[in-house]
Amino acid sequence: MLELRKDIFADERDDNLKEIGKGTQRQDMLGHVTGTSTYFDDHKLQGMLHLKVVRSTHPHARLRRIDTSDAERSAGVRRIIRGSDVPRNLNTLLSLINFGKDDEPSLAVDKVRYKGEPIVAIVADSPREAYEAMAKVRIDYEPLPAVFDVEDALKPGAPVVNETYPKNAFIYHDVYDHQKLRFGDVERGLAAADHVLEQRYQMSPIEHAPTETNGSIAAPDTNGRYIVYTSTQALFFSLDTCAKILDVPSNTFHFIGGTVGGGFGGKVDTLTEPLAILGATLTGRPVRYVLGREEEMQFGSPRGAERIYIKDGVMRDGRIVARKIRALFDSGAYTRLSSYAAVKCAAHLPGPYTIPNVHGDVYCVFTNRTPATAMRGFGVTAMDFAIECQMDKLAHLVGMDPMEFRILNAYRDGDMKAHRREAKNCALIECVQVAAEKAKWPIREEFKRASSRKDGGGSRAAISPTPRESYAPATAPSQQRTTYDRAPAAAREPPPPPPPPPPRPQAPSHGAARFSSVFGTRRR
Amino acid sequence: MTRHRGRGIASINYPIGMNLGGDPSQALVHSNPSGKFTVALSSIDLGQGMKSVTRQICAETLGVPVEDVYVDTADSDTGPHCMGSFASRGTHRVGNAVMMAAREARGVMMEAAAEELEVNAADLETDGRGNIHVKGAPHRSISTKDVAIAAQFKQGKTISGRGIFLVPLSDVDPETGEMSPATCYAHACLVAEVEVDDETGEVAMVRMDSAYELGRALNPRLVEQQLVGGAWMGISHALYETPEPYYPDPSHGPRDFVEYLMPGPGDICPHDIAVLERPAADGPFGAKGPGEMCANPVLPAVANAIFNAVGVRVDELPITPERVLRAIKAQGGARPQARR
Amino acid sequence: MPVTVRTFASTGEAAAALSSDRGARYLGGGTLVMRALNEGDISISTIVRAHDHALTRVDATGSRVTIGAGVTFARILAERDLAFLHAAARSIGGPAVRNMGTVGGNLFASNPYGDFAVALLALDAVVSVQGGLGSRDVPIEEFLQTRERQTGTLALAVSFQKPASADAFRYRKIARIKPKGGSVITLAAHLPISSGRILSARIALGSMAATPIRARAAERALEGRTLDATTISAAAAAAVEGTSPADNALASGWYRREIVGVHLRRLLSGQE
Amino acid sequence: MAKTALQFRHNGRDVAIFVDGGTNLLAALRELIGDMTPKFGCGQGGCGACSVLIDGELHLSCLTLAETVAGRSVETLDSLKDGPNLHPLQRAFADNFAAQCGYCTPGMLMAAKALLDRNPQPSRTEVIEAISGNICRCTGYEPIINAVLAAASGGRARA
Repeated sequence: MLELRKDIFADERDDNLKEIGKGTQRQDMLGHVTGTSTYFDDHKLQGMLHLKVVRSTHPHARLRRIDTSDAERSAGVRRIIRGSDVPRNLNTLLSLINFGKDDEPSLAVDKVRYKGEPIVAIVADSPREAYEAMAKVRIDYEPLPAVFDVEDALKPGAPVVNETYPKNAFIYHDVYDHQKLRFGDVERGLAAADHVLEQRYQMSPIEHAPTETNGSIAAPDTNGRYIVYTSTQALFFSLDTCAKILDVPSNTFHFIGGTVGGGFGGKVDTLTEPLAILGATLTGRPVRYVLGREEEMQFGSPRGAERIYIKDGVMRDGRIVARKIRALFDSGAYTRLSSYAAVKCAAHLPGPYTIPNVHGDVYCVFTNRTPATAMRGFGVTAMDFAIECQMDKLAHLVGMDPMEFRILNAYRDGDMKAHRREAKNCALIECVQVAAEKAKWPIREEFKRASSRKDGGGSRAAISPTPRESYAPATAPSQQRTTYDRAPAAAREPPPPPPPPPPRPQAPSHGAARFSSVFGTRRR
Repeated sequence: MTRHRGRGIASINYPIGMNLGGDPSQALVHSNPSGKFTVALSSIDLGQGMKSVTRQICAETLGVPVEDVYVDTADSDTGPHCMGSFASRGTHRVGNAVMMAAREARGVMMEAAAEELEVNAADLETDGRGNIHVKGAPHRSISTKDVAIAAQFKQGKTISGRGIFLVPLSDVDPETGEMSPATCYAHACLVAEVEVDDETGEVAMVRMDSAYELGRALNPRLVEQQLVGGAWMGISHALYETPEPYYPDPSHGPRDFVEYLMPGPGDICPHDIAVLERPAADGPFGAKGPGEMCANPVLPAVANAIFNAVGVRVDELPITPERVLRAIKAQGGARPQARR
Repeated sequence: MPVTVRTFASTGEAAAALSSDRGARYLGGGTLVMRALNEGDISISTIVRAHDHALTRVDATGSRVTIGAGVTFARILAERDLAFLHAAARSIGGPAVRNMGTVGGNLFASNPYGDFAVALLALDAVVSVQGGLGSRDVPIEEFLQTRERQTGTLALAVSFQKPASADAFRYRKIARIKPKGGSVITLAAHLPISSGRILSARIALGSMAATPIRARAAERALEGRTLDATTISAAAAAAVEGTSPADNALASGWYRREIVGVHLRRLLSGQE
Repeated sequence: MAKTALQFRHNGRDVAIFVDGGTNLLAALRELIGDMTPKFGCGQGGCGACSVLIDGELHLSCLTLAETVAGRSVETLDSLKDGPNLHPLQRAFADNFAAQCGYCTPGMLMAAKALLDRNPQPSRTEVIEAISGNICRCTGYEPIINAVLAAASGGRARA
């Protein structure tokens, strides 16, 4: 049951609209209920071949030898694809926005870093023939010690998961093994608090489990182009990733998608398209590569696990005065998108509350498990779990009603957020009030009268003096601000001197500043 | 007495968009000669309702009925660039791009109509039913179909528009984390009521009450879909889901939908939802994005409700019967807290 | 190579085909064999089927019940004479799986599947099997413990004494997901009562070992006693004895050991 | 091994195809007959996206050996509509916004049809039981349950 509370914030809206605000039927509903909505796998092409992938049986191992000679002779096999067949067999998704280093092969060559990592692709006339050929691929593994716990992975002497990041942590700003958030003096805040509460939270990995598994069909088109039907939830992201990996101009591909059987973040990774296209290139035939359900569950990237430590200082009257958070994102064996989530998470601290001293360290850690990726609520869901469990404990600690405790600490218009942007357009207090009303949860009159539009700003707009840490970075990129958020001029520190130009990275076929049709060129 | 009821709450906010990567989306809108409009996107509809919500945005902006607009998604040859469907950016980013494109197309349409009606375009208005007429003189009117025919066959005008919404990339200060991660925030508060079996650790959902603030509910039925389905996913994350049941030990990963646990139709509970609308300055008609945040308050609200029911804190997800039972045993039995 | 499908008119021929071909598997409802094929199990090269009416016969009119191995769970749910088995049949899959899955197939379904076999174990069922050398009857306990070696044999039917009253047979599947979920623990109890006392109690447990097992200590605690609170407590306390539950995706062995007594107590005392 | 000839009724029409040994009905319907309404979701019998009616009974086409339907009648979602008119279940699913990504919808509708064909006035519990073999990841099931109940009551009420 959904009720629209038009009475709240009515003065900020014009509700005199014709189409907006109506519960109009979905454009795709007729297709859905008649089964005529067309998903990527609903394209029936003549002479279609089937691609299956031989996956690592070890979480961490050196590949001594890969023998595909028997598989090549197996009935119905059109082509065996090895890492050496992939034009640029090293990629990271966010290289398209110049974030992070290429660290993941399409097909493993010398080492596997998680159980299920693709090693050999087989293109055959039928799925059955592909399976038969898979059984004939012989791989000689030299098992290596594996690491599965994020804190173990950060310890000196831990097995190196991913040689691109030898300390098992993503490198931020070319300097740090984590993303920092520094706002005020958290140690002083904790020292002054009436109570200090430190807790540990652990979020599980989560599988997206869309009813349609990841997949794509690639087919040669006229004029040397390829048509690609895909389940991607980011069409140009996938297209450009394929252009990079296959080392061809992006207009080689005509990607068609758009009607997808659920994604929830699990269809951003471009898991199947590069190999499907490569298969079509090497055989001249349409090639279909669809993950099975067990493959999807175990080797399709999940939402990564997060381990979070929160240490809060709270006063007897319920005001939180300091919040210190250390979060470790389990990225699995490769970066994919976890590096980004960690930054987004840092910006989300300390949750929707105004706390004068906030300290955050967010790590993206490599372990020998299936690489993690985006999922609904990316970088935020686990942190919200931790923060809101912590809020309940703090309310209990100071003997306050948990609703009133949240209203007391909620951010209001004009407050300064820990990532140094002014809060505006806030509505947390009103949500708490309406939820209390709906649930018949009694809150006191003064909390019923609180408003996101009152009592913010002023001293709450200040950035408390923030001690600088001893470590000086080698480079510090200049700030680029948007028109949407502004930092108060007083809080701005003088810009650091321009950084020296970064060394030119090795790039076999593209320049260091590779042109991407999606994202253009930009300095890293 | 082995089953105890408890209530817990959580309140959250959620950032819209991904400014940290630069965040552009484009849209093209054009009319065919019968005055029907096509929106060309490369954006993806993975069930969230992208096609439907951008269709309403386009119709509202053009001033035509929603039936006169069709949204075509995700063809890289015809749809202009979009970053993709993630980060709750669809409604906000793509919606803005469509609005901009529709505004430009509307400008051409009004010019063409003005030429036909021999008035100034500024004196015209749309009636939202497929007609354009002179303000204050509804009888001086022309249908959008006739305008489109005139534009195409007589005036030589393209009734079309281009739209882009770009949030420039925000850099991040390495020392302080100063950044502009998003352009607006959605909000929510949720109350969960659970029943906990203190002999088995099983947790059953009893009901949920919630308030979500989304800027504007562009289509309340689509919003309801997101919030109801998203809260179900929140229950699922809170109590059931994991591809690594013994994390960080990677063994015993599920292989099928029997082993990968998600609540079935018999595990759901009544959910009463209120939607608040505090428009975002830069959102299309003030809208933010409801798609991702809806699950988030459920997880901690359920955990807090379990504490209220039996007095144990389970700080590890998912909150399996085993974890609840271990905590109850470690505590020496259930300790129900004050009823709320 | 595509799979070869061989269809026979009699179970004898089918059994011969099965025992002579290591790559042959018998196709019942398809929930095991077709799934294996879909997932790329290339050890299956031949599918064997039989159109023998004996396989789909249900004889439940007398005191001894015989159910053909090819009888589906939907069919059991349609048989009024088998009402005592309806809870067990309904606990298998969703409606489509119950329309397809068979009693015989369930005997071969490994954890977390195979709940119907737990009910049959509590009923002391006998499994009629046909191997290369002819047919014979195998007690279900022995059958389950040796089933890994039975893939070449064809199950024909199961038979057992019908419980004397509706109350004498109880079944419960503990699942995380409702109404269709995999087994955390499956319990079945057959409690024949004579002059107010339990005689020949049978308690069967699923998911408490590699295959369904009998809880013999719990059976002993019930034997010869009236079903009162003291007896139930004693049986519940003994439920875990002799079990060796494993960790899997649905629950850990620790958890199963902790709760098996709770659920047995609830089952025996008729609690929700 | 040669292909096997297979004849059956597909949505009221006789069809004849040649299948490889081991082909499942889902693949036969989609690849050989071109009926794309049943969907592949798992191939394991766990999601119900491929659900069809065989002689009026709900079956999982991915677990059905194609040649076992010889001479039988197979109905898919493609048969539900009567010309341009939606079936009451289709109408109720639309009215209740019971689909988001739409991928589970064909199987859900067939499961719901199997229920209503036998039990035109089901209780909520019976509806839940009837769709319990079908996974939906988007809707949280509530709108689907409401849709089936609405179709059962002739679309009169949102139960």
